[in-house]
Amino acid sequence: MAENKVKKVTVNTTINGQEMDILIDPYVSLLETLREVVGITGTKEGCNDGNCGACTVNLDGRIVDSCLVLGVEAEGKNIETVEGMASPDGLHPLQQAFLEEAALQCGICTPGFLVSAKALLDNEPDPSEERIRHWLAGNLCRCTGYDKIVKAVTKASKESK
Amino acid sequence: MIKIFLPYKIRETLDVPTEIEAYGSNLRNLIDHIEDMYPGVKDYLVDEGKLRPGMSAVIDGKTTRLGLIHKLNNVSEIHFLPSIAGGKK
Amino acid sequence: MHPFNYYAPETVNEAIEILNKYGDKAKCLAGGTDVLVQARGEKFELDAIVDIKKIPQLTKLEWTDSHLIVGAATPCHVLYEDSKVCEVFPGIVDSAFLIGGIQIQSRASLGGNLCNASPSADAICSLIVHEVICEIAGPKGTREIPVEDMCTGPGKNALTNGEFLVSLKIPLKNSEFSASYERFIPRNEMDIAVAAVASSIELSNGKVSSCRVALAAVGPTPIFAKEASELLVGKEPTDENIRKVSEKAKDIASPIADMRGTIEHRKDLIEVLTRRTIEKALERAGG
Amino acid sequence: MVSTPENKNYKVIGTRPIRHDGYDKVTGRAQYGADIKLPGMLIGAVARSPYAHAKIKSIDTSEAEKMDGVFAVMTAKDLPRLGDIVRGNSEESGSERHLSENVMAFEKVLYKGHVVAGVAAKDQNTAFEAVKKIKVDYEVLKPVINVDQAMAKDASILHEDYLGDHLGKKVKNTNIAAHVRHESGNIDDGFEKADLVIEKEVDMQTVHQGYLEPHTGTAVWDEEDRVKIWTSTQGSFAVRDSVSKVLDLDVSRIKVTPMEIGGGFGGKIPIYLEPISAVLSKKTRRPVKTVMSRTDVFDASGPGPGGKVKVKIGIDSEGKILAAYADIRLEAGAYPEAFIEAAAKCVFSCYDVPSMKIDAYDVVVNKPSSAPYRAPASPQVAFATETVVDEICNIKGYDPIDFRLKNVAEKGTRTALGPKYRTIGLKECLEAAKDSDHWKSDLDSNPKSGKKRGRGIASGYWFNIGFKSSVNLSLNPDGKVALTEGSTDIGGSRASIAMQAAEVLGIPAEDVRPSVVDTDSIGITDVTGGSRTTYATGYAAYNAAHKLIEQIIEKSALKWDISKDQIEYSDGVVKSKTDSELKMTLKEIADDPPGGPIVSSASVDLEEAGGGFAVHIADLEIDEETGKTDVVNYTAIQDVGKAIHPSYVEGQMQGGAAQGIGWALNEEYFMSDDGIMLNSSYLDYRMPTSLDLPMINTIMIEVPSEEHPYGVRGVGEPPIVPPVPAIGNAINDALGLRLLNTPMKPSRITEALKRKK
Repeated sequence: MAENKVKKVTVNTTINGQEMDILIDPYVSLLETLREVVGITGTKEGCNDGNCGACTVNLDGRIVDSCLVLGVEAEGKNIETVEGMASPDGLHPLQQAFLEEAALQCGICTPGFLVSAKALLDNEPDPSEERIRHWLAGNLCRCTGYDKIVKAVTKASKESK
Repeated sequence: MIKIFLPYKIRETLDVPTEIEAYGSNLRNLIDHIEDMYPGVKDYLVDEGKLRPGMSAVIDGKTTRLGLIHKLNNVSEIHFLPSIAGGKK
Repeated sequence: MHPFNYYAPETVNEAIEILNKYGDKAKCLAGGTDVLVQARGEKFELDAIVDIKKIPQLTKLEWTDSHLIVGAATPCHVLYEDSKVCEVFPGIVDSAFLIGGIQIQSRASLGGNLCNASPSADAICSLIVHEVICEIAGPKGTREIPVEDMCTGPGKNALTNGEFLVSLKIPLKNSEFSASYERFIPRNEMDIAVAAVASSIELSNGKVSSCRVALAAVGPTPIFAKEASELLVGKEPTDENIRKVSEKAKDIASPIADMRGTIEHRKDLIEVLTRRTIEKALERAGG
Repeated sequence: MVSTPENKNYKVIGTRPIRHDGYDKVTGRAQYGADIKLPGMLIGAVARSPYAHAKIKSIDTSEAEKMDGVFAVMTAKDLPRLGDIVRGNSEESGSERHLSENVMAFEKVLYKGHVVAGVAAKDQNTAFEAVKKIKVDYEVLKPVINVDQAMAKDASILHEDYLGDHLGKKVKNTNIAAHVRHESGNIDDGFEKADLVIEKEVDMQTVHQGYLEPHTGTAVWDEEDRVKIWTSTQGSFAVRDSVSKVLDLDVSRIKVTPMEIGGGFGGKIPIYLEPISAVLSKKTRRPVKTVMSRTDVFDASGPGPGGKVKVKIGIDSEGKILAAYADIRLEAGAYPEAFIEAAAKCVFSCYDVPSMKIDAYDVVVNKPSSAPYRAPASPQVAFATETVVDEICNIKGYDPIDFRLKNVAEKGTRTALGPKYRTIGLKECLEAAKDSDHWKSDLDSNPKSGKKRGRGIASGYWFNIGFKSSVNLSLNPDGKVALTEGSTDIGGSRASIAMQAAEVLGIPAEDVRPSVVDTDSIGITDVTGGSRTTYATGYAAYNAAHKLIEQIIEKSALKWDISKDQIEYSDGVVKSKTDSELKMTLKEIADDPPGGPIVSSASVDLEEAGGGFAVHIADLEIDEETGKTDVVNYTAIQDVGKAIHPSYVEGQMQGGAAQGIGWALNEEYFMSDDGIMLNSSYLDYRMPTSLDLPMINTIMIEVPSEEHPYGVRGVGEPPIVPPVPAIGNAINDALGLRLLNTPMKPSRITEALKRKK
């Protein structure tokens, strides 16, 4: 069989509210697309197989592990990353709560947790501790033992009411 | 006189008692004094004019960071111990 | 990773054409939660990946008089966020709610879980006990097979070149039918089943008119434990009768020892989980 | 310079300001190891051994070199061959040769994943494809993968040329790199007189630190033979030293810029990819970045040692410990140093033991070279000791806290290695445990769930190292202070260091802006590890702040033309003691001070902080049918010396407990007989998720260290020590089963239950 010719693909997508055309290899992940092509590195790689959640982004309203999405699948979609959370007026209540509650230590899992937690609070303004823990189970943190993360999400949910 | 405790392997190899007594105005002099009593000990403790890498001296419960120049005023006991990596490898 | 091209056909026929052209150098992309990991892990070399999510049938959820039809690429969350599916098929929802974390459930599908044919797959046992029919499209047309015939070995399925799974047809049952799926994992989330069981029960006048038990992670494929299931049919669902089913299920289980569990533990778990899932299914069926 | 901290009313210390680096970390702006992108940068990748033990017969890189997009290929032939030298100072051990071989194998591979070659290519995928084309011809050898195999008579030997040190004797052809002994008193007499003697042996599997960020290394080697390195590390100076050895370059030719670090727990002290990226850069004259995959991280970076520990304790009829013996055998991995001296120091650290003997063995095995893991070797030995103590309490019907209090180590108690403790706070921790809501609460031993419940308690110790740190301060014209330091910040140390400077200066924490800078921009600073950073670098900041005040007073004296001793400084204001008109804020004095800007710097080289102790209480609920264990209530009590930023101290306690719980219940290197880790992914390594843990209660006890002006002790490491035995003891309480192997996973519980029946 002849060598498989792989051509780059132009993808039209919206990232953090900004529509853009990007040129990517069809086999690269959305994670690699964001970090290497678009150049926003807030979304982190921890495992590249969907087991740590460090690369969590919001894809058309639902959280996904961006390492398990192809960049080409972003065509026509709306993607939100941690870089899109704060507004010019200031931090998102979750970001503020993470700071106030000391919900991060090394901070590498933090973007993933924030994007995940935001999707939860967007749909369920007052989740229980159990619900928060279940929702965040796809995001690993090795530093905090999750205690302060759960408290920060609870605090943000109370404050955004 | 200061009570001196040497590591097990030095005691075994050079037949030194568990506890000995020695004196010196600083660690260097003290080690010289020990060497006078138990020839061969110094080579285990000192290398190139410094405390040998991997060896530490605990002076009344505190591991010296000054090494051989550490002055010995009102000291009652010194333990020479293998140093501990302590978060290093 | 071996570089591959991306196709996103919008019709079943288009998809068949591409799959047929590339043969075993092509794979379907539904949620990607298995296929992309395997491609990266060099389990296989692909020249093409065929994203089937743009084919309308593949992501639908449709109720007919006789079936609930779930598109093969319909993501798990669509199932558990649908109140009617939760009410009618709680056993299916058990599985959909357990596959991966929330991120995975945004993408992963029952169809993908089935085609991936992992012995420990969370969806397959549930599909088996619901007597699900697979609708398969291919170069020679469409065919239907019972879901228990789909997995042929670890990571192997009954699809031939150019074929792909279009939808899963879940037959509707009477109100005294229900099912349950439970897996054992050492953690509380994000694990692969050490052992898992799905059970379905249909009651009629206080007796079990139908029972199906299926086992995962205790054989090269998920197993329909037919001989165990039959032990309860026509009987009252007493503790003693359920115990006999559980013991039989344990006999049928033929696990291997690996990093996820020992043979003995897996067999013991099958017994416990069979009992628990039957009890849960009975409770749900109102028995 | 030691004060009496408890009597002070602090303004900054003990408060909970938002950490200075927090904004960057919640917005995605913070740059970690993999986030760097330099102009013209190439991507590196490495070829790794598929075998755990093999001789390299030949390496053929020609196919890889020919590939489009490949710029350079390297093997160990491109590295200098180093001699067997013990590294420079007493904080570091291991030989240079081993350091270099662990970066890239020369003649032999000693673990699966051992690097044999490197490639630089235009992008990641090309680099990976090129690696696949490197052909290595191996002669496969039998691996040894645990201490029993490695210590067996006919064991396959890892280092034929290495001399083991067995109680001072040099021994050839051994996998026991070292056997050390510590002895005090006469244990034979002690055991002879004992009313009860209990002995247990625990067997622990290798575990991993599990930090979320994989290792990285980015380098530029320029035409002047200067090497710039960007990496995620616990110690930029340690990287500089190690890279200088491996590349045989003077340290001044190397500049290490630390990136933000995504977790370390000890595992980000060794170097892995930095010299490889550097050599590839030398060959291409372009920046090269190399990043590990998660599997690489498990296969080839720092696990915490597994091994076997046997402990025997004898008590008299009054419940006083008479004698204790320990036999400690820990896996160093491929190269020596399994922290056996630390193990010896920690094994009986919580008790006053009149006679003891400790034998410890540093054993090389065909696994990745072990790295420090949070209180290295202390959890391993605590599991054995605390299990024996629990068994003694069970048999004699002693309250486990009362027994510990009766035998408690306190100031003046002789430690296992001989020296006496200075002020420590174990007794206070035990008393606080006894008084805690958790300990006083009823354990619902027959919960509705039908599962069994049990409660366990255990104590633990880490000694907190001191060593070198440097801090610079600069008073800015707006009256705020810039602080530069060399301690890379894993979990909020910028804040805790800045807060100590702010306390001295009497200004808000936010007015001190800390930066972690490169190795050319600050004095030598030892690693962020050993629980030393807030203690030692904080001490340097304290000293630097006092020096800054001296400068402020000196410059004010010049400005006002009065003598220095007429001037006093407090809370950001400098004023004359006699003339109330003469008064300046920091902003005023900082505006064009006579004789140049106001700056200061300080460095320290400290002794240990005096040791930190932790006591943990765990309540478990266990499903007897499946062996599933859930932690339902957990309390961590710890002597923290002085909590500078209490939130981050609590965070250390909770995080350590969480890692320990994972270690106890599920985490392990599951190895095949031929030495391959079969579960080298997060999926199967099974670290705790948010759904696996309860809230972790914390009780901070403050018994100030004698060695620090604010009484700071290290807090990061003690909390990982008690969880494993606390959970083992709780399982025993629930089921009457003494599990002696980690992980205490479900199958072990059900098997033990069956054996019991």
